[in-house]
Amino acid sequence: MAYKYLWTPLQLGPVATRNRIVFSAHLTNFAREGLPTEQHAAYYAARAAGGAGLIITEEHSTHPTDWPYEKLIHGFHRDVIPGYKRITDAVHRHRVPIFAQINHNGGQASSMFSRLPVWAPSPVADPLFREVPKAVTHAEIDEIVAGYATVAEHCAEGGFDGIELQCSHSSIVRGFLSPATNKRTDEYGGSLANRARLLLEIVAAVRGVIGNRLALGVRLCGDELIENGSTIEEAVEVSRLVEASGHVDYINTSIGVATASLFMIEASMHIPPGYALFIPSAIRKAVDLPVVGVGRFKDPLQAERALAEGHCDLVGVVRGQIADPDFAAKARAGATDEIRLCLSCNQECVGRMGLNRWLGCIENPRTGREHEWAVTDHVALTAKPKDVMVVGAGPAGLQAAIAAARRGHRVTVYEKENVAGGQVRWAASVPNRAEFGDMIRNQLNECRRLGVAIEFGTGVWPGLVEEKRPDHVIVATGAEPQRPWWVSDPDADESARRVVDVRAILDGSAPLGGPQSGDSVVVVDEIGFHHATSVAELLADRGCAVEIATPGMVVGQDLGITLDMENWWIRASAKGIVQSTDLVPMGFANGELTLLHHPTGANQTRRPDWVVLAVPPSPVEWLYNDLKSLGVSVERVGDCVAPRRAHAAVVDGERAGSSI
Amino acid sequence: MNRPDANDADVIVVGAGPAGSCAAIAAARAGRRVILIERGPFPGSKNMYGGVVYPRILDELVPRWWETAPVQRWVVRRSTMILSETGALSVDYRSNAWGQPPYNGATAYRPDFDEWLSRQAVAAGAQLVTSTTVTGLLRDASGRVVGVRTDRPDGDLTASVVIACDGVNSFLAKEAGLYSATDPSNFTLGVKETLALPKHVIDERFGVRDDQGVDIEILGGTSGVNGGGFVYTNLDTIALGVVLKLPKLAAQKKRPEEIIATLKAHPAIAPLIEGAEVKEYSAHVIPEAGYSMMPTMVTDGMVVAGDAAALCLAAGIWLEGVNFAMASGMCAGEAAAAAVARNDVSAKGLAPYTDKLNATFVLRDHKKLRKVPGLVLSDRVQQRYPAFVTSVVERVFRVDNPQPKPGLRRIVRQERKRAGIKLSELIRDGWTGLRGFG
Amino acid sequence: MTVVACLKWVIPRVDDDDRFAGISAADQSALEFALLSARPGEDVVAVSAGPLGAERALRDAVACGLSRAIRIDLDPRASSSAVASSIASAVAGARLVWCGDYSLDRGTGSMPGFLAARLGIGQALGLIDVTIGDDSMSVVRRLDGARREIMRVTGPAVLSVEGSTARLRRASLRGVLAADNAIIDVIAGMSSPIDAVDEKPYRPRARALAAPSGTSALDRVRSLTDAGTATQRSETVVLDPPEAAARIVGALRDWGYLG
Amino acid sequence: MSALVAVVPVRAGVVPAGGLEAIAEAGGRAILIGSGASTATTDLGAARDVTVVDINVSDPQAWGRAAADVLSRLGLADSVVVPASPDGRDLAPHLALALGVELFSGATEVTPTRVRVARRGGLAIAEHRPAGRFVATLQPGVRGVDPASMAPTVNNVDIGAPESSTAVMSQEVLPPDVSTMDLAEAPRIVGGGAGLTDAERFAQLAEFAKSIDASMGVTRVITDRGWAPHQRQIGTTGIVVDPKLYLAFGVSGAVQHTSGLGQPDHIISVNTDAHCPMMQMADLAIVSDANAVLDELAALLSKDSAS
Ligand SMILES: Cc1cc2nc3c(=O)[nH]c(=O)nc-3n(C[C@H](O)[C@H](O)[C@H](O)COP(=O)(O)OP(=O)(O)OC[C@H]3O[C@@H](n4cnc5c(N)ncnc54)[C@H](O)[C@@H]3O)c2cc1C
Ligand SMILES: Cc1cc2nc3c(=O)[nH]c(=O)nc-3n(C[C@H](O)[C@H](O)[C@H](O)COP(=O)(O)OP(=O)(O)OC[C@H]3O[C@@H](n4cnc5c(N)ncnc54)[C@H](O)[C@@H]3O)c2cc1C
Ligand SMILES: Cc1cc2nc3c(=O)[nH]c(=O)nc-3n(C[C@H](O)[C@H](O)[C@H](O)COP(=O)(O)OP(=O)(O)OC[C@H]3O[C@@H](n4cnc5c(N)ncnc54)[C@H](O)[C@@H]3O)c2cc1C
Ligand SMILES: Cc1cc2nc3c(=O)[nH]c(=O)nc-3n(C[C@H](O)[C@H](O)[C@H](O)COP(=O)(O)O)c2cc1C
Ligand code: SF4
Ligand code: SF4
Repeated sequence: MAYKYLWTPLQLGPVATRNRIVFSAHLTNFAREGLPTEQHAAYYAARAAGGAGLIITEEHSTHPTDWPYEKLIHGFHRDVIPGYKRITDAVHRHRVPIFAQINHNGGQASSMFSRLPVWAPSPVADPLFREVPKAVTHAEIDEIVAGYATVAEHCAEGGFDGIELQCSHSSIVRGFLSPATNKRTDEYGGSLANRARLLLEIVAAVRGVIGNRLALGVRLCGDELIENGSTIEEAVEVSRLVEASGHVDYINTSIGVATASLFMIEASMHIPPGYALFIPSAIRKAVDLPVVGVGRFKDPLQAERALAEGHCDLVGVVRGQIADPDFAAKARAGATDEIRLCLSCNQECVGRMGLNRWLGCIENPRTGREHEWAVTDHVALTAKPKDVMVVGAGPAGLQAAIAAARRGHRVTVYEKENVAGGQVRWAASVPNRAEFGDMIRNQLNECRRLGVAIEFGTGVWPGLVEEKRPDHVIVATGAEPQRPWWVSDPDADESARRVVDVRAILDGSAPLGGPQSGDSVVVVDEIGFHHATSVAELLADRGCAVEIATPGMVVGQDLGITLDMENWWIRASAKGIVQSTDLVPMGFANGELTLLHHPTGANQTRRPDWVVLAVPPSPVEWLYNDLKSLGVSVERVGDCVAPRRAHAAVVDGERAGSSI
Repeated sequence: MNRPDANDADVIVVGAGPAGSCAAIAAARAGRRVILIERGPFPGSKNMYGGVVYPRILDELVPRWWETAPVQRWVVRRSTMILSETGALSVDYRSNAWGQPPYNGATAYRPDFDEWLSRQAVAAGAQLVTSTTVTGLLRDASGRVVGVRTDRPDGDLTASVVIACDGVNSFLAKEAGLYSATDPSNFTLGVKETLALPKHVIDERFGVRDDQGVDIEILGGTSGVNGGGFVYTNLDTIALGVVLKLPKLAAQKKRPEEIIATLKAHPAIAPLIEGAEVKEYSAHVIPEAGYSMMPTMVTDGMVVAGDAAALCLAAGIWLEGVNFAMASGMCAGEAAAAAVARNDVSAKGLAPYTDKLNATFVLRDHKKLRKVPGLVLSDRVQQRYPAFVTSVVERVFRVDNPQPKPGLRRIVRQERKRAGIKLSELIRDGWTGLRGFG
Repeated sequence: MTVVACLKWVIPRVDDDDRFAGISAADQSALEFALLSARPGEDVVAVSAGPLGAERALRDAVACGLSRAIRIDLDPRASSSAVASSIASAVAGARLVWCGDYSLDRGTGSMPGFLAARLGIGQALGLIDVTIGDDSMSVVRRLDGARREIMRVTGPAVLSVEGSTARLRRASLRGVLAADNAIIDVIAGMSSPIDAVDEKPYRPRARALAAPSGTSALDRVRSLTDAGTATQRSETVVLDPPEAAARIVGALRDWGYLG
Repeated sequence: MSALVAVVPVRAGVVPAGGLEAIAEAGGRAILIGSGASTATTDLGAARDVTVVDINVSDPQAWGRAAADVLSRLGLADSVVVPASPDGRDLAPHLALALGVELFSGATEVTPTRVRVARRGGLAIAEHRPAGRFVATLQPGVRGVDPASMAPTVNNVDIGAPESSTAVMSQEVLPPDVSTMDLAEAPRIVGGGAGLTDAERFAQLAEFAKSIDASMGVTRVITDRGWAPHQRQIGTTGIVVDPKLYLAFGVSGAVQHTSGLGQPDHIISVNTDAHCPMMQMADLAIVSDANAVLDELAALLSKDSAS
């Protein structure tokens, strides 16, 4: 299909974008001491070089009372300007416009970092921060407005082409707009016109300082997805007011609020693509301003369709460009197949934000590290190409192969199965997680491009290494399920044969075909990630009665980090999955599972038809040990070093491959 | 002998490229009935090249041509760049005099330039037929060429002389038996990208203004495939391309797109094109081996000109063909017209064409540079010299006090060893190069 | 009697570079049918309403064997009803008027209908197949929903054809050489007030898209995510081929696709 | 102030493509005119106020004149929206001529005072502000329709049999032919991918598709092999389709393929790999050899039709 709209230019006030792809605002945690860094500059520049039409930076705080997380850029200090210049210069070199998002988080914050009371329209505590904010006085409102103006001035001085006001998911402006958080009775509360007063005051003040040289945009939330929050009808009304102000050049959109319904803003793969498109579509019907649609756009054709069907004028592709900075350029060149498709896994981008770490990507080791790569990129080719053998075509092995081949080595991957992917294949084989498997497709594409040979159906043993005589071996043999100590010996206790690992369910190797409709199943979750929950869903779909027991405080603890928890709860309750916590498995014998409730010390028992184990696996390390003792030049990566997750596998592989 | 006035035309010119249009102008000016046949919907529609023409030859055919020719920029800087993996050495010459009439070289788009040139032919009285492909030669019993066959119904046309200007790999010259067997190593593949940037950005980056332009030829930087590259400035686009030796390209299993991408990422090139948008990508075969592969130029009733006669010089440091095409076309047109007038269109009667070529720069340049293509495209020059030359220069220029600098000669010796170049080869190549370029 | 082909010459580029101008494949088909459907002794006339450049297209048409070519000198921005009126007066009395279904700029396709209305003769538009008989033609017209209508044309009519219906014959070389000097009749078009319009870049209109339903936030989340509310999607079964086939047919029945 | 009214040509009780959109655009006021118009009044989307004129006509001239006649009988002086379906496109000029008003063809948006028309092959929009009454045809697909809220009021008008031209006469209307219809229009598609082992399989697949009134689509791998023409390829570089039912045989479901797949209500996938994306997308994912399943289906359905 030919693209008709995606590559056409668009005018946003004084600024022209060369295409319709926007790298919309997102936190990066790259800031240090409240200042932008070289890491920011290189990160944004990479997306500019990769063909993005417009870049919008992460938020800059407009006032000292706003400091909800450590690594926030304090836009209200003049010290930020040199850092701004560094960013804008780097991006402008690629002739891409860049806007700054400015914001005050309002009551969606805590005093932890600032040690100042947080400000909000009314003293309504945010459900996540659980801190009662101070209702702002009129003088303080004026101070807020002035803060926006000051920061806008800094941005203009720092070379930005435009300003975006984040009034959408975590903002004092949203706080005023939303009936859920605005309980005021003065002229800033009550009717929508009153609730929107602050927004319009800020718009006017910012336009006042930036004049007509810079573009001004407003990002609005189309449905807060909280009780009594604002919904699409109000968002449409607000857009009309915004347009009528005559000061605004475009409207960006978003869904959910950052503290209560964050999982809908940065939707994981469980939420269908295009889920938030109804918002720009409704707004666009009401206003003539260009509107940005955002939310799980990962394919250029999908973006083109949204434009062609008139739902938006620009498309925000955030994680799509976190995963592949060249998203736009590759699509434009017709090389759609070469795009490193984002998995919507949230593991290393969104996931790291909550952990106060800099932003990365599970499948792109360079993300967030652009400032280090920029220097060494072109000189990457090796002077002495070596023959490299990689054992295992899981994520670790494939990444090692890619990195080595990129350096100019001759690489062959040996995989004992007939397909690539290792555990990722199983991880992606459960309901709604197929996109996780794109990781392997992406890696295989890159291997093909770099000329990596892959020998399937070839298990490696020391003899093969002696025969092939590679210069270097990278072992990436992964991890295998292990039986925990508390399960009786199946040779002695026949009932123990009905205790199986999740992988046996997924690969169909469980005895008797595994749990069938009507069977009762206890899934033991000691890993705290998708392993237990997704298999539980699979079995519930199959008609089993499923309970998950975990020693943790919640089932699938780390789902919180990837924003999968809320959805999991909704689905689990719909599928009748029982979640039992604080239970440590103590034994399984004669069909009986004993669980210790550790806060009370009381034992509980279950007699399920099946026990399914999501428990720590053990590394497959024999090959590495054998080769090492034979004196072969060998290294190991991924789960066979210590079983972790896919990102660790990729990072290991990249490091090993690029250092040959 | 056929009667000339019974023919459809005196002269048929096949191909309205630079060679064909000039041939048509020359023959029509001499009063002959000329039909110019072109397969594209308009002349130049499908023709590609790097982007620089040296049209001074037009002084004779189209006086004050610079006033009407569709030119992008006038070349005032020519430079040759030698690239290693990370380094670059440039020899740069600039003359603002080239930016004034009568001018020297210019950048131009072929669809514009070729179409303009064909209009000069029509103005001179030639009849232009487009969307028509010549599919064969008509010959009389003696084997003499007496016309052409086209892909149109009722499509045979007769003429006293056929001038084949059908470009590289000329199928007419082959059909007439003028080529010996072709060897793929005599051809290179040209790949080019047109990159868009605003005019003022180009002006700044290349240090030019108004309608001034730059012509950069590149040696090295082609990912180990033998060949060269070029960068030319148009008004608001940059033409960047590589010229790759066909057998090497095949042997190394590299895709031309990748090679051009690597060249674009080279530290010496990347800043020139940063932020540019790719507007066009095209590829075309070029005859490369120069004088040593030229066909016989003349046979009974037919002459060959331009690329069809392999009159193209594309050896990394030069990429010229249009000027040779125009000059040879002009000579062919004049010779054909004269032969028709004398009523002797046999090979002998057309022989003055070759004499003319010999008397002009066309064949002189080609003879002088006879061995240059071989040299420039040799593995030695391609794969070892760039690294060698740039590291010598790098070490001479490097300021790493307080150590005393080794003398230039020692540096050269050390670097030569490192690059694995034998002294005898260096001397021999130096000599060939001097003879060619000097 | 005459048979007419109407050709619209279009520059399909924003920069108005007329080297890339021409007529659409549909217009080429129309020209071919005009040549094919003319009876012995009938004139075949090509008409193009447009600027001087349109004569190039007319010359190409002449080269294919026309009797006459007419250019109606008309501003290219004239409304289609003005174009139709001008053409109607130029071709009045024609037995058949062939048009392309769409011009190169994909126009609006309304000209043929107008022409028929103005001329007061029959019409058969959007044809995908034409069979020319001795005293009538059988034509197939595209309807929506992939239906087709078969029609018989006996009297004077305007016909419009799609681009794939015929391939324009290749003009002979002699024809091409002669057409260079052919005379094109130029007549003045009806002056029509050129209707003042704003032209803006195309901005597709938003199609209807339902907002999430439900008054509680949880209901709206559910309706946006399908979480837990969807019918069981994704049932995976391992079956041998006969079972698989039976299962497929069964599912198609359950879902109402098979009777 | 004048408003808009939709004139929707109906054939054999079928509302044409874009008919519902035209009604919605006219704010729910519509005249359904044509054969079987009186049977076409259910599921009219946004319709509020519908006039039905059941006449047997397929000659656009007569059809257009009849519509003008109805408008004047009803005393309506509104501007008219007609769907730009084949019939709508045909009758609109006649209607405009009969009413003596301007026609705007292929509009993307119509209001009583403003008409937006696509120009330059869809690169530009021309905005007209007609002073008086006009007829406009609305491009199908430009606006979509919201689901029906309530049943419209319907009244019938009888205008007798119109006089048709004899120069062009309708002979027959053929039902859709699934094997030749545009894939983009097809409501049911059977797709084949690299899991089907040779060219003959695609003849077999087309045969099976036909037996369930579906059209055949393929992946790029298949068009690259030359086993099916390009207009059968679904996806990023092929056709964008939007069927209700999709059956995939040996298709892995690469994103370039599925991006063009629209949002089918039902998907069945037959594949030997249970984990590929196509299987994940399917309502019914069958792990089996697609080639053999196809043989079985052929046998099963021929038995079916025999019985
Ligand atoms: C059900 C499940 C769900 C998961 N979900 C997630 C998730 O959501 N997110 C996440 O980040 N991680 C998840 N993981 C973990 C993740 O898949 C692993 O951490 C990751 O795959 C490890 O990569 P690897 O390359 O080191 O090893 P593996 O993926 O195990 O690959 C090792 C490969 O080596 C091959 N091999 C072994 N021995 C030999 C030999 N001698 N010769 C040749 N080949 C050999 C194997 O066949 C295999 O293909 C999940 C794991 C499972 C089982
Ligand atoms: C990548 C590349 C870069 C180059 N860069 C430069 C440069 O910067 N400067 C420079 O001076 N030269 C350059 N050249 C060389 C230059 O393009 C050629 O030497 C020149 O175009 C030759 O002109 P010509 O008229 O002989 O042939 P062409 O330009 O090839 O013209 C042949 C014409 O004949 C027509 N034709 C062919 N066969 C038939 C047929 N059977 N019937 C009818 N018509 C037919 C073709 O359509 C075409 O119009 C470059 C070449 C390439 C490939
Ligand atoms: C720029 C670009 C554009 C592209 N555009 C398109 C496009 O428009 N449309 C498109 O379709 N593709 C497109 N592609 C190609 C796309 O990326 C995929 O390669 C293609 O869709 C895969 O087709 P496939 O599913 O038939 O083949 P494969 O991916 O090879 O899948 C074959 C499937 O058959 C299964 N299988 C094998 N044997 C059997 C058996 N006996 N029984 C059952 N199942 C079996 C396998 O398990 C596998 O799932 C494009 C690619 C590029 C680079
Ligand atoms: C790590 C991360 C942080 C984000 N932070 C912000 C933010 O500070 N301001 C904002 O307006 N949106 C923020 N967003 C939301 C994005 O702008 C965007 O709406 C969201 O990622 C959905 O787009 P995608 O599916 O293309 O990733 C963030 C998104 C991510 C992934
Ligand atoms: S970590 Fe996952 S969700 Fe985030 S950008 Fe990378 S692939 Fe996408
Ligand atoms: S488990 Fe909860 S409290 Fe502990 S670090 Fe994670 S998010 Fe914070």
